Amino acid sequence: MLKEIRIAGFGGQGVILSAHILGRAVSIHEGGFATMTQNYGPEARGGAASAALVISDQPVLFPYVSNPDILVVMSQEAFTRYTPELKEGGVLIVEEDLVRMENVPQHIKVYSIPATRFAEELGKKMVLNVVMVGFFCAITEAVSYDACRKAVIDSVPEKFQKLNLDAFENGYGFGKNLLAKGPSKEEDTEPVSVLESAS
Amino acid sequence: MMHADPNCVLTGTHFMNGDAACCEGAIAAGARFAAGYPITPSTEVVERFAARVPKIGGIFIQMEDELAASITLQGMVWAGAKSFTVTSGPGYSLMMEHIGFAAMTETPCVFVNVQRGGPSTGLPTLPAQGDMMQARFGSHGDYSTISLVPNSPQECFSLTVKAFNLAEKFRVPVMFMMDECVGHMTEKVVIPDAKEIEVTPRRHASKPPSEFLLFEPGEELVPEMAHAGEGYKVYVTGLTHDKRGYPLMNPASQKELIPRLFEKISRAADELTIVESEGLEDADVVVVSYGITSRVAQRAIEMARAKGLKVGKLRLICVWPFPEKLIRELAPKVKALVMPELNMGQVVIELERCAGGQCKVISVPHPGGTVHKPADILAAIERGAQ
Amino acid sequence: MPKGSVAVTAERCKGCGFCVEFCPTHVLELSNAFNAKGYHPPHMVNAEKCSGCNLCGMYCPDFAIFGYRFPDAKNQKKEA
Amino acid sequence: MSTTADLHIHNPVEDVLRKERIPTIWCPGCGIGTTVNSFAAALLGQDIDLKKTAIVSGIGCSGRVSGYMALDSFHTTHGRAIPFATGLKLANPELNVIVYSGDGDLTSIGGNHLIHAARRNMDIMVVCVNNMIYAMTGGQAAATTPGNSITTTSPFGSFEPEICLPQLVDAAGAVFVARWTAYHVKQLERTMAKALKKKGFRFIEVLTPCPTLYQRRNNMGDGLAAMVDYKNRSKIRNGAPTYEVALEPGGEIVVGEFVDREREDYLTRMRRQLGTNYSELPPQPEEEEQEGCCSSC
Repeated sequence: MLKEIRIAGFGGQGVILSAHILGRAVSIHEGGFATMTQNYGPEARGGAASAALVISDQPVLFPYVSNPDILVVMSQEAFTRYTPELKEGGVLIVEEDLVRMENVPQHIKVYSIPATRFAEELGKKMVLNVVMVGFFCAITEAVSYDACRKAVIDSVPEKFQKLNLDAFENGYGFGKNLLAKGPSKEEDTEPVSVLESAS
Repeated sequence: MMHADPNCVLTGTHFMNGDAACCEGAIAAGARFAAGYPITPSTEVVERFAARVPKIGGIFIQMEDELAASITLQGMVWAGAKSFTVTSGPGYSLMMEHIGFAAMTETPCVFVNVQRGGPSTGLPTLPAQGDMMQARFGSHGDYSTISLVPNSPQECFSLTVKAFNLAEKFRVPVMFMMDECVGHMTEKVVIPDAKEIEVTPRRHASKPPSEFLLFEPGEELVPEMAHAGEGYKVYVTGLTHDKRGYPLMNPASQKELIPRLFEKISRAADELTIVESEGLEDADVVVVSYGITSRVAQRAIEMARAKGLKVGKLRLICVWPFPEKLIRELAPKVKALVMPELNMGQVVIELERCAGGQCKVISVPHPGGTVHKPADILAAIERGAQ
Repeated sequence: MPKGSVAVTAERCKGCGFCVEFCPTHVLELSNAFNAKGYHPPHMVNAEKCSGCNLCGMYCPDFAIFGYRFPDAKNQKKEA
Repeated sequence: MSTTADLHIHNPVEDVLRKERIPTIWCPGCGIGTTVNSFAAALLGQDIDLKKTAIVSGIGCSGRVSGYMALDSFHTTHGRAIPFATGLKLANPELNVIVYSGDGDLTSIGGNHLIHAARRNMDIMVVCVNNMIYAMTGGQAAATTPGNSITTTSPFGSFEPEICLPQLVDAAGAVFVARWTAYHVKQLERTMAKALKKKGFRFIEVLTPCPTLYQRRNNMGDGLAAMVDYKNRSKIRNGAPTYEVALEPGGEIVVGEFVDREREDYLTRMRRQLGTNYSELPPQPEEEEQEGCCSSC
């Protein structure tokens, strides 16, 4: 089973690291296969950043993602640029404070989280990417909780481990609650109610 | 045969990109010295090396340009070290003269080229395979070297080790032809136990200085090497030289030296036919590819097989020397050879030559910046099968 | 009695004249003889003035001449 | 006259020459060989392990010096002797590394390396034989060619100002900078001896005659005439500020030891900066076990 994932935002949000954590979770802690690539602009900070992750139970041949199954957007620019590429029936995960959603395609599922605000509440804005990883893990179930948690642990410096695990749990918990509250997310027909609450 | 130093090998399972894996491969192979100059998309290799080697007794020096880097590394080698440099596109062009110097002076070393789109500054952050002919023929004069092409971060590790080993075995500069996609791609990389990593030691002088000739062809036509500071009074020059290493510039000494530099490689053709193949026995069409393109080709092959076509795969891991014998044997048995490359058709020229008109040869060129669409390769396979 | 002398390897000489010009005691002159390459190597014309200082050797770009001091009488006896 | 064989003496310079390679390729009246005498005397007069001494050249007439010396000899590519020497030094700090090359090689095509090796204070000694012309390629204008000179590529007289090498390497950070001419054989020997013992980037410029390709076209006589000219025009000014030592055509040739200062060399500074991050591991036994993996990937 092959899944194509794109995570996009702006430089400095930890976009690449979040994809790294997910890829690591799949390929090392779950024994699957993951290939991560990234795009960069010439800017060191503030430019568009995007990582693509292909995960599978088979070796990944084609490294790039053009029509993702799952898209995570953490900036308006990323939303505008990549949402049209999302597969029909795909999952869109949104940083709700940073993205104002307009012209959302039909037949996709949308889940939003105020990841940056959660991160700020934890005391470090920079862990928003790990909040997002937790949320991603809960919503998509593309990666198991255990594998993801382990990957968070070995991707961050030891002194920031607790902070990052808190961030992960935060995002994960929010995601699980959202799934429990909302109507069934398995149907690939209408934009779900979460969208309305988000927009 | 020796083994890697367990104190320096990062044995374990990692999620790392090709550039990082290449660095780890170099360290596992025994490289403790490197000289480089920053250039996208190769710099991560030496950035990591700069962080890793001081703790294991090594030095990375960032030189003032690629001309300097590509000769500094050879000074390191003649002082007894294993050394390499890493570059991309424009930097590779600047290093050409010293690839020739390494070939002429039989300096074992590795040049890593993380290929990006060109010519000129081209596409710094996007992949291509446009330097393949340059890897073979880029320096002036006539020489023969070895080029390895990895298609995954895992191979960026294992083939870098092999690149160093071949460099020592044949005393040639080995070209390690990565590309931006492989270099920046992050995947699982398993680094084995140091005991499982074979490392070829230097062919060091076995005779005392009084009896030793620095360029006397030894076993397998490869001379033994003595280093500066060992009392051998070595004489190394880029001029055509005699067995002592002394300049001797006449047709006879040229004839004695240059053909040997070719022959030490060509006589090992079987050993250097390093390929990955599948389904060649009954194939109508064989897709010949290398590097990142081979992964896309694999997908196209699977699509073609699903349509009932008999398609074989031939992936060149060692592109230079070209596996001539293999192609000569294969060509009469198939309808077509299909070769996708991230260039406008470079290695396919050699493929065509070796196929010798025995079958169709279909080039699937691509200017780079991304990889082929599998459908484009599939279309070529279908054309070949007709 | 001169304190030293010079030795010339005539075949290396290219006849530049540095040794002649800069010999502090003007011991040398280029000879009329040719070496195999057609140069005139130096020879001593004032041998008694030679101090064996080897300045000629220091100047010679072709390692074709050098000066040396005679060992003194005592040392000569010892060697014998 | 006693024979030298009787006296068991020989030309001392031969102790450091590859005798079988003499005669040299240099023209009659060329000064490069003269500088080699000073260099040989300096080497032999010191407590220096010649087995641990490597000499590196680039391309050109002076680039052949490395190949005449019975040391570890490296005749590299045009302009790149300094980076090659850098590699030797880094991978084996025990080596005494000397770069011996020409002006065109070291200062034009290799000018960038000269600047940066001085800046790094790489522990190598550089002898720049300056004959003010590209000689081996047939007498083309160099960065060091005095203004108005006729060369094959400036047939109407050159109109580029010449570079002042001591000032350049001083500014770049060399710890020892000197200039002599081929006439100053003894002074050059002493300066070379001093430089051989010093740590850091040391630079010695030596002006030498090029009768065939420079002087002939400029009606300047033969090699000897140039040597006499050096003798007449030179003025020894040890410690002179290097901005005052530019060579003017026909003017005074300021010679001497201009710069002699202390500055941490590259490797010393590297070790200090790296502190405990640097360790020179002894060769490890192959049997040793290594556990686990690191998470720093």
